[in-house]
Amino acid sequence: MKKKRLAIYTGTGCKACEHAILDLHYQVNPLTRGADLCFWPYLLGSTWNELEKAERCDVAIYAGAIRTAADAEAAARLRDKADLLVALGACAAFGGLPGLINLVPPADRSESDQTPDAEGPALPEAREKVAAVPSLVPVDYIVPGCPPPQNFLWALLQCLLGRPGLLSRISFAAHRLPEALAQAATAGIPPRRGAVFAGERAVCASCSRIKQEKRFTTAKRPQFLELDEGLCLLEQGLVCAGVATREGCGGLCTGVGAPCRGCYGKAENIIDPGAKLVSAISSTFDAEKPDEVAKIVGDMVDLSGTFYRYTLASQCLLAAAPPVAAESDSPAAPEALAAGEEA
Amino acid sequence: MSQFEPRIIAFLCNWCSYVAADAAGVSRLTQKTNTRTIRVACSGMVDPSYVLKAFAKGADGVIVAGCHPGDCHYISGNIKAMRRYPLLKKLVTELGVEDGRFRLEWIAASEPSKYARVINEMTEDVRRLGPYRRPEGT
Amino acid sequence: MKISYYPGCSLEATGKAYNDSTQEVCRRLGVELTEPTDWICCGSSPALKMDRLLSVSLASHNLALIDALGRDSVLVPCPFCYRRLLTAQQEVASDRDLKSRVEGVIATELQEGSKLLNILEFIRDEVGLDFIKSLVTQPLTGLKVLPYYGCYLTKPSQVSHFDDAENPTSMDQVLEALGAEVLDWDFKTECCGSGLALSKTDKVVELSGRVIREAAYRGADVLVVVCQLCQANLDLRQTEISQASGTNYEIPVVYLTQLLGLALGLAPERLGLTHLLVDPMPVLRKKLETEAKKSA
Amino acid sequence: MKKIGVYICQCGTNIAGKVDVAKIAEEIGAEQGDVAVCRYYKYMCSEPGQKMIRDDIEALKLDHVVEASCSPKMHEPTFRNCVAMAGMNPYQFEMVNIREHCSWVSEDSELATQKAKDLVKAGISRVSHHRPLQIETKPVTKSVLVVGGGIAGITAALKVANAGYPVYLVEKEEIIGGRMAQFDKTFPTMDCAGCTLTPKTSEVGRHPNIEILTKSEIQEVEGFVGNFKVRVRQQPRYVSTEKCTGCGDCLQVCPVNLKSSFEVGLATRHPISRPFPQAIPNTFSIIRAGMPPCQAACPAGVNAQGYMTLAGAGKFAEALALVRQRMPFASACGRICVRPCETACKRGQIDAPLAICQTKRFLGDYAVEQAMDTPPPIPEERPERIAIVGAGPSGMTAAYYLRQQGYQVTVFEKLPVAGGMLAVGIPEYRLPKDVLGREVDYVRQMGVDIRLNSPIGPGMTINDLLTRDGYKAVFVGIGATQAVRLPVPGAEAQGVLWGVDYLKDVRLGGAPSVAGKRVAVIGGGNVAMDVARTALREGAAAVTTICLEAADEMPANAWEVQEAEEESIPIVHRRGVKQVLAADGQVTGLELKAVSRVFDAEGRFAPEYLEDQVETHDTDVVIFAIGQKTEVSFLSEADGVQLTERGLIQVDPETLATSRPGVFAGGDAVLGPATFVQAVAQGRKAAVAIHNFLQYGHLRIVEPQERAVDPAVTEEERLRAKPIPRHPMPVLDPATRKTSYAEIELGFSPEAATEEGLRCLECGLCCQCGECVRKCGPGAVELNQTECLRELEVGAIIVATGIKTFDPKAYPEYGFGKYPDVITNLQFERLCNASGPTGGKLLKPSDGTVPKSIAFIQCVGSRDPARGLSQCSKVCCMISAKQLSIFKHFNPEGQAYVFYIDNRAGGKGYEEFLRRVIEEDQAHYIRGRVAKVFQEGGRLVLRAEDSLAGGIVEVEADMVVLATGLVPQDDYLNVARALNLAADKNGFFLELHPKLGPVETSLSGIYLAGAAQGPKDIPESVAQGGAAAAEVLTLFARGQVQVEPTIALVDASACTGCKTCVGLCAYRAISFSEEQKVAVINEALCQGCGTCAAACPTAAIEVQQFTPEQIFAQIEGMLG
Repeated sequence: MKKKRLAIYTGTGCKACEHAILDLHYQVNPLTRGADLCFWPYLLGSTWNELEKAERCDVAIYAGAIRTAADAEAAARLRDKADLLVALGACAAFGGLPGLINLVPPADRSESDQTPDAEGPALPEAREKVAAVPSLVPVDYIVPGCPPPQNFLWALLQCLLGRPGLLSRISFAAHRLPEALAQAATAGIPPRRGAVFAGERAVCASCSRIKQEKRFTTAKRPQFLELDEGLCLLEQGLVCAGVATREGCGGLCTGVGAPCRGCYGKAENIIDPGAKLVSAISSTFDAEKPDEVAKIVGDMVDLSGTFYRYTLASQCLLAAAPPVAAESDSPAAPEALAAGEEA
Repeated sequence: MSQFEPRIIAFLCNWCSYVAADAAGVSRLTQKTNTRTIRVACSGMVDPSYVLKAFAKGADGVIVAGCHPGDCHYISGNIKAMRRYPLLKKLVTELGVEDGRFRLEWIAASEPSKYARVINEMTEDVRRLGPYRRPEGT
Repeated sequence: MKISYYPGCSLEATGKAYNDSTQEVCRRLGVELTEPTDWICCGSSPALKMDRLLSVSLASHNLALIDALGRDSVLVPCPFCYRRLLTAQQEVASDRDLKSRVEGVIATELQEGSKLLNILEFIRDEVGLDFIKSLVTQPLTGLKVLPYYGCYLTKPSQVSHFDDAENPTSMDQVLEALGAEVLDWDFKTECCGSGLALSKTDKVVELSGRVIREAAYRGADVLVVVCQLCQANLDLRQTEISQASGTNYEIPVVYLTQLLGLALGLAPERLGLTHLLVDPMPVLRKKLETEAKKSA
Repeated sequence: MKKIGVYICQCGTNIAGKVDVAKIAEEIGAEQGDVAVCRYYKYMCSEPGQKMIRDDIEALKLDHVVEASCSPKMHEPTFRNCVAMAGMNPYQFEMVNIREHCSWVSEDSELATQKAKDLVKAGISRVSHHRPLQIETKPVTKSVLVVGGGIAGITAALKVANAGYPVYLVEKEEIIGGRMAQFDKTFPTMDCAGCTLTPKTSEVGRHPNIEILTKSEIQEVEGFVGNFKVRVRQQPRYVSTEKCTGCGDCLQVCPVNLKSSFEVGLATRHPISRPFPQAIPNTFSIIRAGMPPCQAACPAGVNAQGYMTLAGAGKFAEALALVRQRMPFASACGRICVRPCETACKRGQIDAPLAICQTKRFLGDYAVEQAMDTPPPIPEERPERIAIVGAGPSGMTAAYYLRQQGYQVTVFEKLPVAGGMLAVGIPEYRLPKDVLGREVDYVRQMGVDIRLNSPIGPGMTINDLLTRDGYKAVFVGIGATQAVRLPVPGAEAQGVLWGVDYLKDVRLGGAPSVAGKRVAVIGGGNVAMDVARTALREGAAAVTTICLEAADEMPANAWEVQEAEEESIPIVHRRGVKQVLAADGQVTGLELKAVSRVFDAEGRFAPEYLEDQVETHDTDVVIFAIGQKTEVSFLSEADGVQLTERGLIQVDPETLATSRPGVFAGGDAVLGPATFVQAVAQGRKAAVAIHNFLQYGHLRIVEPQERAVDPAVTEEERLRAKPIPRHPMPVLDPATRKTSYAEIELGFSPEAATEEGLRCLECGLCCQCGECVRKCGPGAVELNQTECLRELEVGAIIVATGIKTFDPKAYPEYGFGKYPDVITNLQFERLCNASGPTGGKLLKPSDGTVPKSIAFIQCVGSRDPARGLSQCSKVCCMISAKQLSIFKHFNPEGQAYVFYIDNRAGGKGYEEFLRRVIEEDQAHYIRGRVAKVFQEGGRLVLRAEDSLAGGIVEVEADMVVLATGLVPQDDYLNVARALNLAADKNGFFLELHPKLGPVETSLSGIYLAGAAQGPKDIPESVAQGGAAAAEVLTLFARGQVQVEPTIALVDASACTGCKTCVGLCAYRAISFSEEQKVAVINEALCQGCGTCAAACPTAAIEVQQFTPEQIFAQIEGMLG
């Protein structure tokens, strides 16, 4: 059968997402068997010109945030060239850590007063605001996570490359994905556009820790805490974003005692993760008087960085740019479907 | 009419502050016209998302008013509001909402004049601050 | 203590006794009074009625002289001068435009000014009652006194900011400190009519008459004043009042400073107590001697 | 595509006057979208208006309706019914408030219109998210709570009661009747208020359906219309309403006099009283503020106010009896007590505290002098025998009270004398032998067997007493008799003595002589002072006291130190002993070191020294008085009495029971070195516990603690302070006393004691001296009553808390409070009331003569926003008219003046009455404000402006009556808070609608009656009382109320089971299902407050009718 043409690119990001693709272990072969990697600068040194000359590709994967003019242009080009565009990883999906720069007015940003020395390369032209990919170009699929776990990646690829695969290969993902997605993945057909390759509820649902009535006394740092292995981290004073963060990771971090930082973005139902985290945590403050509350709050630092670590640029009501095109329930690209039927 | 007319969303609890606002009306305690009131069952019902939503939709100020601590119609709903306010205030301040745009007040049904006073105060405070602008560009 | 001193015109004439007693007392209290050379009329009536700028300028001229002495505060015994200077000071302070005009007139730059003290403020707050008590050698025990503040000193309250405008008590406190028996009455700030002293004497007789009658009714040995015009009216008119009401009133009208001096052991003559129409000495002697006997 | 109908009300001009309703309607109608129709109308709430909506719903098949007009509190039900009638679910309706929140409070009509439009648009975008909800109904509890027993409340109560429903009538005062009970006659009919009121009150009093709760106030209210739970706090009457016959004998004996609030300060009352003979309840009652500070401060809880007051009344015997209820040894205590009571005495804040202690001493001594101190009769001999170890204060106290209960008590004392430390620890010049002897004899005469020289120990252990000698209980009351001995270097030298041991030896003989020697006493406590002064009397050449503490740090009482210094005993401060210097075994001096600190930061005793700063002090004798300890070595294994780690006896602090059943301990044995009064307190406590133990077999605590009064002195108390200085205690002069043991303090004369008693401020009001208890034939007085909380379940509440009069002190120029003949019009009512202070004769308070002329000053407080109230108090014009005609009735020749602003006589027959008064009574009405009321020639003169004649008038009057305005009760805010009631800017409770809802409030089920809603005269109050009753009866007739279905629901698919919500619900309505791992809400318990919904981090919880999408839509609507 015809290989799907696959383009992979990282804008402003750490490239960990691309490593995640590379990290498909022994499955790199199956991948290459199913995909014709037509554009992958990081791995193959491909250039934009090659992409220009080449025929349309079926799937483009964009990782990293949109920080520079070049990023924006890349996103636009890939959108034009590919039938399906995937935002891969927290940065592409929500703006990610780079998005936090949006808190600082452009003028105050340290780099703006760096004058590149004569021989060194000129700094790329930075956009005023870091943006998530969906806020610039319509995106068909989103795979959150920092980086996304390989099983979700594989599930994605199975869908998009039209390769029905063994459930076992994505077993980890399968029972965390919404049913429709899991089926699509096993069947190797593309799911509805706008699908997010992750769960719908919040991390708590899959976090293994025991939860009790919450009483938040003071914010603590993990390194200073004698951690109770079994108990909910929030109840132990760690500011854990798991309560309002989309599940899918299976509570990997919380499982090992690291509070959730929210790399999957907000849970399905809610409109602003920060607001909900504030509400959930503060409502359970162990305080009846204003001064007691003030004391607890006083110990909590960098709230925006804590509650919007990955999502500031896209999900914070007071800082986000809305996505350009609304999600559509229209079926995916016809040839993709055809491919699916072939399988 | 040339001066800036801020728009302030007021979440009033049904049992104290909303009644106070009505009472203010009955005793014709003149107020600035800049508030847009939303009746909620209890100040403890006000989800911080509402506050952010209001600002995001272009409100220049938001006030949440409820019964005095100890007088809550729902026993302790207002205590929850009291717990949430400082953390939320701290967050929105980080996000560029200036001091004075977001307030929590206790206004009993028997305090119509306090209601009018607070509204007028706040209107002037916000007027001085000018329109609320989300960090530009976004 | 060193302060400036502004006697004002009438203390040079009608109020000589007031002036003398004040200076004597201050000497006794160890307060050094410095009087600005060539001070002029404070600008109180008639200037006040005729021309605001004139009256403010007159006052400001004096204030400038006083400031030039470089003391923190100035004692102004005459209530009329006190109120005029104080008002002018406040007007100038609150009205830049007026200030510059006045400065033009008097050709001097006005400072924020010394603190103006009326006689009661001076005695009660600056000198202090405890200090005075410690110096009393001749307590006025048994002497029935009625404090008469007059209508000028404490009014209007928004100018004077001193004591209760309607029911002042500062003089009562001073007199109590001197050991006198202070009687209460409601005429503390009634008008004696001095405004009409020359134009409508009948009115004066009526108004002063009420004061004197009430004082008599209350059984006062002496009536104590802090205003030379009150003193003049009440002292001077008693014959007419007596005729009008067919009784014979002889109530001494003395200055607070005179009684203070007496209590501090100063000689009556030096306090001008001999210069009054209704001679206070008989009653004072009688009372004070009987007391002396009692205590002996 | 929704079909929404939008209807905007003009409310006459109420809304249209400010808001351009037509414009809004037009613009909204024009906008595309879900709005199917948009109309406006003059009165949407009128039938035609409602019909308009109903017709549209049917014709246009509307699915949602928005109606913009007044507050939903006002008409939401109306319109919900309206749409329901047309078949629409009432919750698909949204009401927008553009009147109270907009037109009424806005100035600029353009801005108001904009605001109104935004609000309407918000309503539209919100309503489209409304879902149909089903309404539940709940039954109504058919009983009513009436708050306030004035004429309004009485009327309402009677009507509801006569309809056959139970009524609770809660009244703050001791009687019902309210203000009307104080009035004399009523305008315009001039019939007597009493004659019209008392039939009503007595009907209330005997009505089977009405329960009167006097001296009660509502604390809080829960629940909703038809199902209220009200918590009422009821102060005790202290007089049983069943037993009291109203004979009034108690009045003859009560020693306390207070200003009567019922007589508005024109007369005094006793704490026990009945305001007037026809009062309902017709029984007497006692006002008590709480436990006075003196009693609260006393470890033994001796009722100091009580016995001081009795002393003030010259009732010394009764006073002593009262002391002995908690302190058997008045004479001793009066000499040596540390006097916490005097420290707490409020009179101390005015001049000096009462000489409580010395008066107590007088009472004890006086009884003996008068030989009237015969032991009390023992009620009933009991068979049980009780052993007491130690004849000290605690032991003797226990013996005293146990004997009073009739037990057979034996006291075992190791020493040859009884009295414990009193006998051997306190020098005679403070407590003479014979005085102590008397106290001991008193107990002995009661039949207590005191065995001296009988130590407990081997051969006679506590165990023996219980098991062998048949004692039923043992009380161990031994003292801290052993001196603490510090291992000071050189302390073994000859001439080193130990504090309490020395004192003991001096008293019992055999103390080493200090005659002619130099003595150094080490210590800063009372014992040190005693030792020093004793040594002085033992002939020491010179005595010096050396202590660690600075003068202000010394534990000794100030007066002890002072007396010592008077006896020329120098005190060296801030020195510690480094070592005792001796030459061949004989003390030669002391090496002293300086003290850097005595107490640590926490105030604990932790001295530190400057070891290098030393000095020597030559002396022949050193006496260490640095503490004493309790010796418990006499206890044996078999006794089974456990000790604390401090080596003291371990007891239950409440009952003083030890680990051995039947064995109790107190005083120094338990506390370590303690004060005399503490020991006595414990002795009594033990006696009570032992009695309970023997009679009931257990150790319940019997005495409930009364709440203490506020320690800050109040204005009334200042006024009560009689101008009597504290009596100094006559003493021997230092020169003569230092050589002998003669008692230093000589004691009070009966006169002094009486005057000290009269100085009491009566902080507790009733002093519980028990005079009335003894006097009362039927035994109706029950001083042990305590306040109680009642929980009432009612379906409706009527608030009729009434008003009080404006305080004219705000107008000092009127001389109220300065001149007795300047009175308020309420005082005037009392002056001419037959049951009033003058028995109905209108007399001047100053000299009791009939006034020839009276001047009335109107609008005192009223209509004066600058200094008083903005409102018109409505009744004052008529009151003055009435009062002046009463005056003319008393004194036809008299002349009345009225200084008024306007004459307001709106009311049936009022104007006619006013005319008649002006014409027939030749009242002189002068239009203008009074500037000043002053005295001239001893007569009151009013100076005023006559604004009609134009000019100043002066009027002489014998009496000036101030027509004071009406203001809300002081505690109106408590009532408002308790009920969540709204009040207007003057503090009057807010009715639902000034025209259409005059008795309803914004809270359904709570109604208003009488002047609490605004100034009113009697007819209006009665009418409103009736109207409120009608509202209640309507509710009862309906029998059920509808309950809003606005409760919280959990979306199980979104719930992650994080349990954030579970702890937040105040109604415990949220539980957690371990099966599905999700939160579950109990709909019956949920009140719909939405706290959980706001907190839920995944937005899995929603409150019906307040869903996020609805709120968001509303926000977008009003800002879009």
